[in-house]
Amino acid sequence: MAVVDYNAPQSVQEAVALLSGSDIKTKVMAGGTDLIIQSKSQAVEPLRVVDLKHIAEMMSYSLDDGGLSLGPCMCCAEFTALHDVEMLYPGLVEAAYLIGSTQVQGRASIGGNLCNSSPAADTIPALIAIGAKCLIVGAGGERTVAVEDFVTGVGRNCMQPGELLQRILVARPAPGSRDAYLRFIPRTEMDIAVAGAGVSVTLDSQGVCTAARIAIGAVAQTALLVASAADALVGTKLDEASVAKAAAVASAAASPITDRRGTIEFRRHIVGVLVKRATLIAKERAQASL
Amino acid sequence: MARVTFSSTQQQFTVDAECEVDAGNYRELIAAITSRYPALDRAELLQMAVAIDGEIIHEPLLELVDSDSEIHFFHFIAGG
Amino acid sequence: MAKLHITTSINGEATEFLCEPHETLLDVLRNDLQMTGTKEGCGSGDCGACSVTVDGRLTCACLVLGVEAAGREIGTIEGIGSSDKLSVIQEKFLEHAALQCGICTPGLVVSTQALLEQNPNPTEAEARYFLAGNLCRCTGYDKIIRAVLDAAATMRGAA
Amino acid sequence: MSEAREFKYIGQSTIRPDGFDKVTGRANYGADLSLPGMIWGKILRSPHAHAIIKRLDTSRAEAFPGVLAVATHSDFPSVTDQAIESGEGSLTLLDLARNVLAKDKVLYHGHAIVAIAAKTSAIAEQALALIDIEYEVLKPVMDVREAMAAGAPILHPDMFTQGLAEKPTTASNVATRLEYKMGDIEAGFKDADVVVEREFYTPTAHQGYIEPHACTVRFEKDGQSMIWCSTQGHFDVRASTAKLLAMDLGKLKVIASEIGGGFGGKTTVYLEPVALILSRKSGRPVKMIMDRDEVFKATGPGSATRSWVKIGARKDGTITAMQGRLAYEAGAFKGSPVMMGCMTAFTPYAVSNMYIEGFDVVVNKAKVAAYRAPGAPQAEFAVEMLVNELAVKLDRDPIDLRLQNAAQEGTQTIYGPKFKRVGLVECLEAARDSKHYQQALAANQGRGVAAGFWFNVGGQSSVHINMNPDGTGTIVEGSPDIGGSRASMQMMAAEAMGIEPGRLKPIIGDTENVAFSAGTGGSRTTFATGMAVIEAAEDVVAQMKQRAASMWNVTAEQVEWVDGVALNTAGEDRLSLAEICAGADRTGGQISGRGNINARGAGPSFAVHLCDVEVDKDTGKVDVVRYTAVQDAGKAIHPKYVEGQYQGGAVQGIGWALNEEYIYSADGLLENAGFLDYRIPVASDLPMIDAIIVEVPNNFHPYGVRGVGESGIIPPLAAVGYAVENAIGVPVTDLPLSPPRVFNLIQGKG
Repeated sequence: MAVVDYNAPQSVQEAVALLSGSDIKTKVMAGGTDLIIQSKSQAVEPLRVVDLKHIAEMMSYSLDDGGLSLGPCMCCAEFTALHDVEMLYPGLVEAAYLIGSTQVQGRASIGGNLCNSSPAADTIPALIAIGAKCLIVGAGGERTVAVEDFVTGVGRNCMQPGELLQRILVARPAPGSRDAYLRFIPRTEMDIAVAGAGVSVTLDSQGVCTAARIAIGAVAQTALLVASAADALVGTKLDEASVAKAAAVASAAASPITDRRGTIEFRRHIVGVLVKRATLIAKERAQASL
Repeated sequence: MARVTFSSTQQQFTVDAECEVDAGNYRELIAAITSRYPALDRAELLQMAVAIDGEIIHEPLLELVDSDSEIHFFHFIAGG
Repeated sequence: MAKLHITTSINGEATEFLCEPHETLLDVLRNDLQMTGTKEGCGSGDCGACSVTVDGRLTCACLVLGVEAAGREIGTIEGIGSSDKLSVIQEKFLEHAALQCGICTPGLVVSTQALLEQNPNPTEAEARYFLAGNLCRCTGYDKIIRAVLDAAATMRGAA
Repeated sequence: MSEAREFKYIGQSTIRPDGFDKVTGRANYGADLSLPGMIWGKILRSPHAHAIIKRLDTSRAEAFPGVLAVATHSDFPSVTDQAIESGEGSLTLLDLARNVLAKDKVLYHGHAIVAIAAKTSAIAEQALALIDIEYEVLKPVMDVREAMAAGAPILHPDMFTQGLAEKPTTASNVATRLEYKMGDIEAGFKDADVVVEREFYTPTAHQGYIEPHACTVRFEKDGQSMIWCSTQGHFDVRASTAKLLAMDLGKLKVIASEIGGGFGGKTTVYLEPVALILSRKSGRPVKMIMDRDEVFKATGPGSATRSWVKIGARKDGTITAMQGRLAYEAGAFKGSPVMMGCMTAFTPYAVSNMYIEGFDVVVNKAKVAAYRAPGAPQAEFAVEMLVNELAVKLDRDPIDLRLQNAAQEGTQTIYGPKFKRVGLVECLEAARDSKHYQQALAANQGRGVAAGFWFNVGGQSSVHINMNPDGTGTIVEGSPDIGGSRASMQMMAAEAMGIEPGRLKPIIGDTENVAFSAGTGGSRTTFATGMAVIEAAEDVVAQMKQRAASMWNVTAEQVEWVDGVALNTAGEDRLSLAEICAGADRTGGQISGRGNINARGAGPSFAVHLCDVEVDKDTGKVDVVRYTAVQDAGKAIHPKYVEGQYQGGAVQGIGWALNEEYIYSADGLLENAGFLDYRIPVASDLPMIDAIIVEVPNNFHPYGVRGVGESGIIPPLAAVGYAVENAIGVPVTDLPLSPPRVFNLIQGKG
């Protein structure tokens, strides 16, 4: 793909119109950190780009009693500096902070990470763990899809040609409910996740877990919501045994591949370790929020 | 007499590990050992580095050799 | 392919250039504007040698299309320090011998400036994580981190 | 030299003379030169690891609009199989030509086949897709074991093993077998009470310089051809390119750009001859820049190795025997650094009985290039791991055991000469006495100690110093400055002349304005080029004294030179260097000093490193928590840049030990040709690296210098490796110690 046509619409309507009505392959660009590299690696096929960063609502956020409404193209560097968001969704902020380097975070966005739909994307398990939803807009109108249903395969998602991601929506967590995200990489920075785990837990005033969500990344074709792992936590005080059980269930749910970043056995093991550790971090945060 | 020690690879051609030769300079030394050990390739010898009295010399052609010098042959060492 | 006419600002100076849609900001800076202080080490955002700022935000010029510069404020190494006076960061890099071959240095200077604007008093760990996207193969980072922390202290003292 | 010598400038940390350009982005590197009318060259590379090129048709690409030239192997004049010198010793011209552009057969993933020059690099890349090639894909050979096995696919049907007692009759992937021996190895083991032995593996690792290979060239029929490129040795680029293209040396000027890292990997040519062919055919200047994936696929890695080592010692700690067998991958063409592996492996130890054999083995990977102390890190890794094990078996402190057996002045080396004064003992003592070594380890931590030996080389360096009428001067040297060596040259010349370093500007001359100089490599520049600089500076001083003498009508012997001023010992007269320069036109013309030497007496530099790691036993992840690099500099000219060499070498070695490796598919395709998955250390991976400079002067250098560039990468492999072994309590044999490998070791699945 070689970029032959660049468009910078000012409104969502204009963007939607641009997405249909061209014979040339058309792609939406947010931060461009994946798209530009992909376009360099296969230089031949022509590509038309629709840059969403000139649309104000794509770049903004709001946080109120209803929760977080995030413009998908806001860059991670801006997002991770939002202290009000970090108070409520520390795990999602952690995930956004882990995407690439400071430089990459200056461009890359959560929406881009989501729409690129890599199995190893850091923000996807974090979004699933907090029950985030995607507001999708197209010529036919709007629809809302849970993040766990958004991604359908390696590099694939449920959006139809002509559709784009308009908003990422997350309910406001109640006191006693908090999230955490951890990933494993060989170095301390600059790697793609070997495995990742997003966890959110809700504790009552007695410290009993009343609800939980566990999502794992880089261990299957898509990030997985592992309800059975979360079930192992509900009703417990997140003691060692129940956390270990959740980790074991999550490991068993993983169906990783062997590649240059890890083996099946190693990934399966690591994801369990991450679930355990992320659960304990989420627990501590949830306690502190009560 | 200067004492010459051959590298292990050279010993496959000389059988001897060492020999003593009468030479005033490196050129004479090469002439002496190639006449004693015809299997040793003169051209290859001239391309080798040598240590004369412990000092590594990459281009030894004009070197003087003392009567009590110790001479070791080895391959050219480069670096990174 | 028609070239696009782009109007932008580079280091505070109004600049115009022509570029093809596929060219990156790095291509434009280096090949069209002859601003070769911004270096290319990988072309994929993995090394940080092409660190620049776009509207004040640190990024890799290889991850930005040239056309995206339109209407933006671009900051490059050429905008830091003058021939009369180096910036404190540049001086500290020299004083601490924080460079050997120097190919990563322009990117590190740009990134360090971004770091210290955002966080004037970074810990060693904060500096190391912020700069993790700027690869250096020569120094082992020790002297770079010392230069960054010393520059921060000097700038705090001077402010 | 006298050890008590007082220096005025040497030993201070001055600001490097090229520093301003480097921190402002003004310094021009390999990719930074553009010429009017310039076009862009790109290379088509093999998608296979091992294949015969059955058909090659470039006609569609040639016809593509904007394409101005196409080059293939057939554009080389017929090259003969003669040896030429490069950083790695000898590579034959034919192999070099076949590496630069493949002939008939591709031997590794990324092997260059066709080059195209076009108006833009985008057009060149589009045209590459129009080249029609038919391959007969062959089974690749990816490891020395496979390559040496009976019935292995043969890379070169005309290659027969050299160094065997009997001349072989069948072709082999083993290019050379060699051996070194001393004493009686069997008797040595008979004398031993304790014997340790193990097999080790080190992976293919890349130098990882941040600047990709790049050049801009212009071919001129009148014999004024020019190459601007990033190289460690522009005279070597000239020699190789001129030979490949059958040109006279005098008709090819090579200008060394600033160089963005090399570590040995920029001691040979890849692009330059190809670009010159494209320029010749197109009549236009040509620029070529490798993409990062091309750098990883087709340039320089260091050899992957398999080694077996066995060491015997008496109960009292005396090592009685050291034996080894090393097999090094050369890549697609013969010429691994296995010889230097054999020569360095046991050399830190004074042991009577040694035997080592080495095998230089071709495999379907990129031809290896020199990599910082080529061959030594892999061999010494194996030995140092076992010396640590021996210390445990003998219940001895590992530094103490090394001190007992350390090589020192008079020790006979396995490769020939006896050591002159060397500083291993001093380095071991400094490590033992360091705060680091006294510090206790915490839970899940381990400590490793390792020593490293590298020869260091001398060789040819040429320098002249041109004085200006105002007393400033230019030092013109021929050694590309890869890590701040111009600062050292400036200081050494200033010391010899007795003037402020800032009065002298060091520059790297091109191949036409300075005489031949060997490349920057082998830790030779500060030593050898430094000697040439001192000789040139002393030549300037001698001329200054002569001029002053002629003005005073005395003899030069009656003139003393003190701090840059000529003093008449027969009277009160004094003339400063600036005054003599100002009057040079009236005393015989301008003053220029010369130092063209073939330096000998390079002093080995020993290094000793300490490493503490912490292992996350749930994940296998290793963090280096404390690191100390001790090394003998002889004399540190610019201490901060000397420390920088130690720290940089240590971190490069840490990367090699922990996460760096080439990862290949089953078909022999490189899967991690980028900085994303070829994981060199990043800033957040590391602690500060403590550097301790030991100074045991090298008496062959006027100021006592030993080269320091290379030894620092040798100890980290075992210092890190043994620290991990110490932390997890399981023997370590294979690098890198990436999380999955360490986790498997902990789980007993190593």
